[in-house]
Amino acid sequence: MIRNSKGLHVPEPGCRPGEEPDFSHVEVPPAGEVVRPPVTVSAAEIRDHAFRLIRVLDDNGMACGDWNPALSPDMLLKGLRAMMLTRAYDARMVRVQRQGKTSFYMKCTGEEAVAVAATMALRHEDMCFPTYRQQGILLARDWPMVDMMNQVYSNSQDRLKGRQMPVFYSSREAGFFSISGNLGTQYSQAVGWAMAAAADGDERISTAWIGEGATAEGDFHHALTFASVYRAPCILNIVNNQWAISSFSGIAGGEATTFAARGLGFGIPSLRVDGNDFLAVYAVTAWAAERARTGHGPTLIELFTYRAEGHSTSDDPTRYRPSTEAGAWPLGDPLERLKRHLIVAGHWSEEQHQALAKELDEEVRAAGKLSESYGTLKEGDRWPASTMFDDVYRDMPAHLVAQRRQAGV
Amino acid sequence: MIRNSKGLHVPEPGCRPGEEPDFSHVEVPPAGEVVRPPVTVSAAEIRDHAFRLIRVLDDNGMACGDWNPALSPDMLLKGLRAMMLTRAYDARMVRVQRQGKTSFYMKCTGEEAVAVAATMALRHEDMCFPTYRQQGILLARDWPMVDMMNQVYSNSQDRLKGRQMPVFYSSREAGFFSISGNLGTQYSQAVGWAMAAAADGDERISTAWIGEGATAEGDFHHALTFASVYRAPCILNIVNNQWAISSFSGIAGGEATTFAARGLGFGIPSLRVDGNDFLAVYAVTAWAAERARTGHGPTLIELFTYRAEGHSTSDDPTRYRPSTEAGAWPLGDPLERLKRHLIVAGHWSEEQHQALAKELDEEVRAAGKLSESYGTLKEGDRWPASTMFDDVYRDMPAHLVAQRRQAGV
Amino acid sequence: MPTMSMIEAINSAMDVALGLDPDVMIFGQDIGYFGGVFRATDKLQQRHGKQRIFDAPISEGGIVAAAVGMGAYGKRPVVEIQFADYIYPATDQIISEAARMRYRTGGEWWSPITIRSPYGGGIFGGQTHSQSPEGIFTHVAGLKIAIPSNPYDAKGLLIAAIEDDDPVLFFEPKRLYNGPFDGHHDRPVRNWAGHNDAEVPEGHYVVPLGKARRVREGGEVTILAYGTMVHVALCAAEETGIDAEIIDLRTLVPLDLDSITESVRKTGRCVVVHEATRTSGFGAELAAQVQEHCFFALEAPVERVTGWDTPYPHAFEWEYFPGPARVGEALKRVVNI
Amino acid sequence: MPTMSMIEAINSAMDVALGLDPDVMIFGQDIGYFGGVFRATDKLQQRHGKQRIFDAPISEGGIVAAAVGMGAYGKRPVVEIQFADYIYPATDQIISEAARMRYRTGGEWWSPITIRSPYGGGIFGGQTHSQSPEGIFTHVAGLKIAIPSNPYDAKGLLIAAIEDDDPVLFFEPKRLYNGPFDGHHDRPVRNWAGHNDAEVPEGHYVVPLGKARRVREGGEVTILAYGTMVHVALCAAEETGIDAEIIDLRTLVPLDLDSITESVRKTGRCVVVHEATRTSGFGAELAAQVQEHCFFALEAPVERVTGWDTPYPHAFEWEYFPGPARVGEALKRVVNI
Ligand SMILES: Cc1ncc(C[n+]2csc(CCOP(=O)(O)OP(=O)(O)O)c2C)c(N)n1
Ligand SMILES: Cc1ncc(C[n+]2csc(CCOP(=O)(O)OP(=O)(O)O)c2C)c(N)n1
Ligand SMILES: [Mg+2]
Ligand SMILES: [Mg+2]
Repeated sequence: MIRNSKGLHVPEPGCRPGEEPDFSHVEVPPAGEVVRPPVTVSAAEIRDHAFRLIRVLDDNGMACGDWNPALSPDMLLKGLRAMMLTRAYDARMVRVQRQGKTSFYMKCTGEEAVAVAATMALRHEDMCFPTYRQQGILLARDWPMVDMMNQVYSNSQDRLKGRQMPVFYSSREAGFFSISGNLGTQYSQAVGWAMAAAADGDERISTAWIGEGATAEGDFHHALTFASVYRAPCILNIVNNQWAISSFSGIAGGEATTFAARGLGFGIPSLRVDGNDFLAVYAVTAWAAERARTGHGPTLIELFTYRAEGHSTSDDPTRYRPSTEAGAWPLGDPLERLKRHLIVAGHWSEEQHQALAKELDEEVRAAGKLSESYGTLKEGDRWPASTMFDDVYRDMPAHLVAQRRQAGV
Repeated sequence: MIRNSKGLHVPEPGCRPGEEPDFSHVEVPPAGEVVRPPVTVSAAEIRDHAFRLIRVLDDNGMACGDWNPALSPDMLLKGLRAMMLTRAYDARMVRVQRQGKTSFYMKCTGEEAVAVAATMALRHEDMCFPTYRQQGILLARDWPMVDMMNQVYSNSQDRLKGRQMPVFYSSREAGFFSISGNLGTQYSQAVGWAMAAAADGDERISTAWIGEGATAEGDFHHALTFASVYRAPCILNIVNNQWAISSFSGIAGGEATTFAARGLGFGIPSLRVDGNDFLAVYAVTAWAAERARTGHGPTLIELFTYRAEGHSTSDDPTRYRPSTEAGAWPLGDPLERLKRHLIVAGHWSEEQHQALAKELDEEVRAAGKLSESYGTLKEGDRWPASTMFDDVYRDMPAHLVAQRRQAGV
Repeated sequence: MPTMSMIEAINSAMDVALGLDPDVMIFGQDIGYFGGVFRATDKLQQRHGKQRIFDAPISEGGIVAAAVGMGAYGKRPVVEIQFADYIYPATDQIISEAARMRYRTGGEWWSPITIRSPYGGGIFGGQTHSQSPEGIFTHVAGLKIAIPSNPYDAKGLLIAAIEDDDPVLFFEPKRLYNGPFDGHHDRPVRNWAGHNDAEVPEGHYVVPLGKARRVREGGEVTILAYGTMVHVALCAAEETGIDAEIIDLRTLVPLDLDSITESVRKTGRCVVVHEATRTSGFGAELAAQVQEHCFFALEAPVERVTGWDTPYPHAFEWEYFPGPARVGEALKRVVNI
Repeated sequence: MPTMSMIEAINSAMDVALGLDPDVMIFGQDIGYFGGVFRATDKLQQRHGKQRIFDAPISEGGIVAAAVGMGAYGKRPVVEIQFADYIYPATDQIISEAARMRYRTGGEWWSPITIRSPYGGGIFGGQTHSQSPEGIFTHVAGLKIAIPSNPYDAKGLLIAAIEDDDPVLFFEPKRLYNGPFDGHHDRPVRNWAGHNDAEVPEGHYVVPLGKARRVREGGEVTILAYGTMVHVALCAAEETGIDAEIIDLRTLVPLDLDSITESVRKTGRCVVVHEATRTSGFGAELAAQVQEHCFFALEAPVERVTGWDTPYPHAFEWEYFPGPARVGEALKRVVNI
């Protein structure tokens, strides 16, 4: 029993630098244990799901239970490839950032399934409202990597015209909504998008992602409220990677309950899923998408995962957590787990895997070279400076014309 | 099963003007049915309470079940008196507003127990963060009615110096925090107050009230998040009177679930209570106060009640709901129910009740006359106009000195 | 031509927009069945259906966010913030999102949304039903701000705002909803009947954003005003007998600088009037620009007549409100330099 | 006396405040164990305990609300908004609550809170890590706004802000945290060592709110600046050889009008410099006041050199930033009129 009458309770993570990593509080239930209800289920009937953990892949790489989406080897390989590509892409972009070719970068290492598996369970025309850590969506939708790099470099081919910080991609064609620097804002916008789709009788749905840290913003609450009131056809993902820069998930309110539980208060069916399990993420997304598309409204999904690297290139995680923590994380690595599943199922081999890795590295290197030929933040071509006055409004008003003239650009 | 793939779902109340009032969706469980757990209970153990309805007084005026607070006749009479006084006060203030003596007024008719019973279950030094519909707190704490009237009149004795709209009281002495025109802001402030108290090892707790409509604001979410993270010693009340001006509670997200359920997502024990049952409101508040005071953190309480009159003097409820709705409301009137209980228990009689009503009317009339002698909004004394430049800052800066001079006041 | 009050003109603008463009969607607190606390959307839900005009939760941030999302989908949302004083919870979605969407996406997405909100004092609304926050939003690149002073402009500007592909904040001077108001609060209330600018076409027309209107010609001094203050300025000019030229800005961003400088170069004097608090109000920008562009024509400093730098005090509404007496004094000071 | 960088001076101010006043409580995102993303609170939790300085959820609105509540309790909270660009979710609590608490309660309650936030560009932060939103808050009666330009002032002003019984927004020019910066981004980075204003006493002292500082004496033109722009202005004066008098405002509200008017009356010319977007930035208020108070002394219009009216573009940081070249041109224009 905790008494705080003699003090303010301030949550602390289990361990700090210099200490042994401690995940003893993390329960890892066996795969296949949680039942898959029909998509017509009411929120009240599956309240418990918010406190369970949906897992399909077990420790031996076997797919278990009724959430198993029974994907074709092709689909599995496509997923593996997209996750590997994401990781290879991240690796290169951090390297070029360290070389000073751009200002900033953010990896999603260890969380690749969260974006890739979900995207594959959606239709291409469904709309995504991501955060900065779902670059996997673009890669899973076969969006040209070189276009992403152009954005990171703010170069002459950057479709965002050099205006956004690296990784704040936007692609209307890929159904990937403009990433905002302001945490949480996309979540309630995604619900608005879904409301519009519903009003039009449009079959498309929207999907949003938010970090567990950012769930503390008001926008998160607005999103759940509007989604619940208007039964908006959307999927609301919470990526619980347990860290928000230096703050562990307890500071976001994860000590007393799960993040999936946030949905219970709104009568929104809420699932908690092993975010490093490609099959499980695919399965819950497909379930939620079917619900939304058939008029049963929103679903909230907590993806339990772990941010295996630093928050961004600006930060050094060893200042606030043991450097060995990532290794101790019990839910493993999404790439390794899917790879193993494919091998166990006889669709894949270590050799093929090595060959693919090499091929992807090559692909990334080639894209990188091409993109750099369009310029980097520090060198080479970029948009003409005069364009910085464009797009503030659809038509440039007189005062901006005057300012552009004054700028002499 | 509802399909919204062919349209946007927009909640509608069961009936509109001209139709028969319909409360068939309201379940009225028998009194005494819900168990009273120990205050050390964890949120997880009582999730179900968020969907029940704690009731003590049954239809015959008997107090039932283990939530019965077994109050002394003195306490019950004090409560009855405070509720009656609140109603008499409201009646007069609406009358004087209609006479043009002030600009605006808001009644709490039918919801008196929400404020009065809760206040009586708190200690006098506990801090209240109310909305505009808990005038009962001040009256239950024996705060001079004439002081409240002075505020409503913005007269020369108004401690708020004529600056606030009517009913936006504030009283540090009475532990009644300044009411804000901006809905919801007090909720998260109350949690901050409780955090400060906890940090000081102070035994005092804070209590906040919010309307079900205003729970949609981000502040509500911030309050629950901070209360959960820091286990703040506070009581978070949601007054679900089913209406927010013209919008029924479905527009606030009350269609799919209860408002008490909002707390589940934060691991905060959440109770739902018959808000027109003085004994039940007292009991749950006392339970939550003990929890908070003994270091077990926050409690969320939904008080299920009904706004029996218009939103304020600016509004005509017959434009959006049947005028007979109030009469059909199944949970009755808090005054009548407590009165009946007292009579049934042999502590009270119809004659005594009439006499008290008369006495209170007299008291209100006398206070009204005294207050009016200090001025009303339209006539008589008020603060000197020069004081409108005071209190913007602790010390008046030069630019305000200059503006006051320019104003010639 | 029919005569409309300002509230009727605003209602008519939305009615027309809903009728012409199936992508227009309207939502806000109490605006559906009930028709809005000021009746701006009266009967529109009954006429255009619940799917296109409906009540929203009490969540200004959520309302604007939903509008941004709908805008991204391809809708043209019009939302109401019940009082301008309650716009602050939506600040982040307005400033960080709606205003910057087109820019940050290189023109790939934008926010064709209109945010309507009653603003200003004069109805004993105290400090939370009287504010004029327009100045804050004029600082934000990417937003347009329109403020009508009469029924004709209200309808034409609101249709222009709805049809505009950029986010527009449309502040409605609530004191003008039912009649013109010159600041003489102690005189009988007037309604719009018989007022020139209350003749409002039934159908579609626009008053373009970015064009001011000279509402009074004069040679001695230029008064820059918008919303309620246009009427106050007119009254002050009449009462002082000063030959003031009055420009109703109608749009603060983009600003019709040409109309302003042309007038000030002619009169050599300028008084700026607004109800918002003084420091860093839009009057500061106007004064700064007038002296930047007309310095050598100016014979007196640009004066500002504004609300005081205090919250709007309930009982001292009329001491706070910059009425015709204060404007008149400023005019006299300025022309006598 | 020890030499401190600005970030160390800010850390020291909080250290001193925590040490002297048990009611000081500090919270914000990542400011506890980690010591803040800019290290402003480095080691303070270790020194003063988790109950007094701790991490907060990512909820700027909740952070300020909690501070308001703690202030009502009797605490003296100091909160960090990780970047000024992220202050908007807290707008309502700042404007409607903290700023108005004393007024609306007739002095019964107030908000003795300090809101610290890194602001301004120059670190390739793009449009959401570079903003200068101070102008918006100068429009709000009840708030004070302080912005230091050097380590000495940073510590003294921050202690003054914490000890002040009114809510103070304390914007920290992040580009100055580790060294002075004159806008020549292509020259080697400097640190504070050896700078006069980097000599900072270890203990308690205050730089009073509301007092500007003349950082350069001159006779030809007055430059009004604050934060990073003080260094840019100094550089522009040196490079152009123009005999400029430079006033570091230090506090925008309350404003030290006397220092401003005294200088402008002497020089007859004035240039205002800030990094924020131009329209309705605080420069507008300064220009408006200067022409109001010094009209007959002015020989040229007050010029404003500011960020453009666009979001802060990542790749065009240096085209956006009002560097010494642009300030220098304005100086030349103004003195040649
Ligand atoms: C409104 C706002 N506040 C603060 C920040 C600064 N910030 C950027 S990322 C971050 C942590 C986010 O953590 P989480 O939501 O868990 O996402 P993750 O980084 O783990 O993917 C913070 C505090 C911001 N970008 N926006
Ligand atoms: C931020 C904000 N938005 C809107 C309003 C306008 N408003 C005042 S009361 C009200 C309805 C509140 O309903 P509820 O919270 O249920 O409280 P009740 O009136 O039923 O007690 C609204 C929309 C406001 N005061 N503040
Ligand atoms: Mg995270
Ligand atoms: Mg209500």
